[in-house]
Amino acid sequence: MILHTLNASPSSAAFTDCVSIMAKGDALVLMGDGVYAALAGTKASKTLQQTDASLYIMTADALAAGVTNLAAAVSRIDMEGLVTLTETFPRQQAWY
Amino acid sequence: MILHTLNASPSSAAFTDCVSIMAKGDALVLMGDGVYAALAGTKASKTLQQTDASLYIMTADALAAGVTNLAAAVSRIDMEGLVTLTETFPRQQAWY
Amino acid sequence: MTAATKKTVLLVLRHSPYGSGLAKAALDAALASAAFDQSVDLLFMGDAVLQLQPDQDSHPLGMKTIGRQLASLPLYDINHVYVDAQAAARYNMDLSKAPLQTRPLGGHDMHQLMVGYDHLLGF
Amino acid sequence: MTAATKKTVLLVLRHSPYGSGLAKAALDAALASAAFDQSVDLLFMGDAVLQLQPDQDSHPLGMKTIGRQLASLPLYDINHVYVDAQAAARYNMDLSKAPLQTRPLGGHDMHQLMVGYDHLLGF
Amino acid sequence: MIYSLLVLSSPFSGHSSRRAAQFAHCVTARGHTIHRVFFLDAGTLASAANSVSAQDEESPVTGWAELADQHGIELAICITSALKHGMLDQVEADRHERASPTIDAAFTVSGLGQLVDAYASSDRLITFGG
Amino acid sequence: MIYSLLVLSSPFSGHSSRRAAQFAHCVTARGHTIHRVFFLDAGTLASAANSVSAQDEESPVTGWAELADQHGIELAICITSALKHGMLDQVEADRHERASPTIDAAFTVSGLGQLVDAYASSDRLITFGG
Repeated sequence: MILHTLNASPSSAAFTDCVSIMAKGDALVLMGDGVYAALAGTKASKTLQQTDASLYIMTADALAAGVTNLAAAVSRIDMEGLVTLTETFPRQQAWY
Repeated sequence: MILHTLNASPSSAAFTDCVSIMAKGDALVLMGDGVYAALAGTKASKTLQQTDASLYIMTADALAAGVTNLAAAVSRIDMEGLVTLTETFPRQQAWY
Repeated sequence: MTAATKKTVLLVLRHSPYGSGLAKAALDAALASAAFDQSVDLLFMGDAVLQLQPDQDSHPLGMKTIGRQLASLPLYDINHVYVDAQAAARYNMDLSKAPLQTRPLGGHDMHQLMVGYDHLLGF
Repeated sequence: MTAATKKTVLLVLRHSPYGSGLAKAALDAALASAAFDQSVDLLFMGDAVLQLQPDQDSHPLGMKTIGRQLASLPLYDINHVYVDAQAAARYNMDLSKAPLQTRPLGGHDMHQLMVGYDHLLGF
Repeated sequence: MIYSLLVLSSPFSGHSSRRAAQFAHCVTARGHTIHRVFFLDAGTLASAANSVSAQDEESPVTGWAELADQHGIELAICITSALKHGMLDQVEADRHERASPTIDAAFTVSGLGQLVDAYASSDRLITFGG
Repeated sequence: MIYSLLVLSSPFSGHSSRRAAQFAHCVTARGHTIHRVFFLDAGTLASAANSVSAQDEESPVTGWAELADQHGIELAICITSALKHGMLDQVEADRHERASPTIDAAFTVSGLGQLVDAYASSDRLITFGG
């Protein structure tokens, strides 16, 4: 089980590489430019949902970017939520 | 007529954006990570050729990256060649 | 600033608002141009369309909000703002809610636009 | 260095050799791990496969050649090196000519590989 | 649990470095131990003592310095990356004959062995890049 | 022809900044005039006087300093970007009470008006980023 953190926009190679590795049982946290992948109705957010991984977004980063219209599968978390995920998942992979 | 300079790999949004703008009569100079777009037999080099723009690559940057097997449409230039192109083309667009 | 011939200039923005310092740098360059009586136009391409996302608020992250600053450009007589229509569609953006009034363009139109300027500054 | 439990570690490289400082940083981290008797494995993913391009020579640009430095890893007992097969194919690379002997993996296999380590360091 | 952090992002590009400092604060608030924060590549610029932020913007150093002050957490910057980026402590400034150190006092110049020790000693190694 | 250059790339990431300096040398060698080189955003790090390069690697400052010495070319760094990145001349070091300047003497701290003047005064404006 991998906790993925994505800090790059859906137009980046980081996004493509991250998605190619994500699997059921993994979790993904969108942060920084990664938050744009959560926008409802986009190809990026559909691609994320097809991975069957759990999807999270850092609330403050989403608000900064004006990303308010989230795809339904994406849950908002704060910094404590991120720490909690790192407690649960034994390893993290940073994509950027 | 635009002189495009591309300093980003074919997996970047810079490449995609650059290609979407390139047109016949333009020139493109590959430099830095842009040199990988010249690799023979890749989708990237085919995409570049379809734009009908003139294609150049900075020799020193290509050698640094080990990019020796160039697509036929790409011509090697040195720094003086780049300066010459900036003399000919009235404007440059940097993609990175 | 020394007296100089006026030049027509297009700032070509290509990067997201907070992922690098480039959006801020381009904004500062646009404002400086206006302050020194040199008019510039703007083209938001690729990920730079995300600078036009409505309701940005980056203060909680300790950074200035780009979208809010863009809204002030018309006050400086920067009125010709173009946007990459495909990129805006890719991010499912409603440009009518953007902080700036923009004109959407396709790839061919962007090329046509760019060849009309003396200088292109790529940010 | 304080005595500590050994951990299994995979360095996940994702960036091109000269476009940033990350390839060099990862290489230095791998060599330091070996020097401190902590074994690490390497996975070259996406644009990082370009670090394995044969015949690199970045000396004329005033930088050290990454490919040449990678060739020394087996001397430090770093022998488990994996590579993203799709990315290598995308760049039309002949991995038999790479400075390092590598094992090509598909997406699913890379996931399987990654879950076998205590720590993943993403460069 | 014991955590270590690896920070690769420049504090002057994006907010990843700032967010990493907030993450570290939160890790300690939840009762975990941070063994070390290791700064590598452009990450070492987080120690830049001479950075002057714009009004309304937070200095990138502040969040990290608070972490060291309040919780005694070790902030280790890789010496090779630090030198390259012009980040020198007193010893390095003297050695390379520069007028004065350029890093904030909360940071320590270290070798990469301290990164190895960090991941070997920690249950979690969290990387911040981009 | 009259050229100006806009340098946005960090000298510590990729070789774009170094190559820009070589381009500038070549422009003058072909008999053109360089009105100004303007450094903005991470580009301002090219002025970092305290950077210590690894053996076998060239200092990013060298190529630019030679350009200023040999051809008297103006190297202008944007003040806002410079302050953010900790690049201070003597005046700014005094104003912000830092121990000593951190930029190489070949560079001048300027406002963005000098970028505007650069493109308004030049036949060619060549941008280096990435």
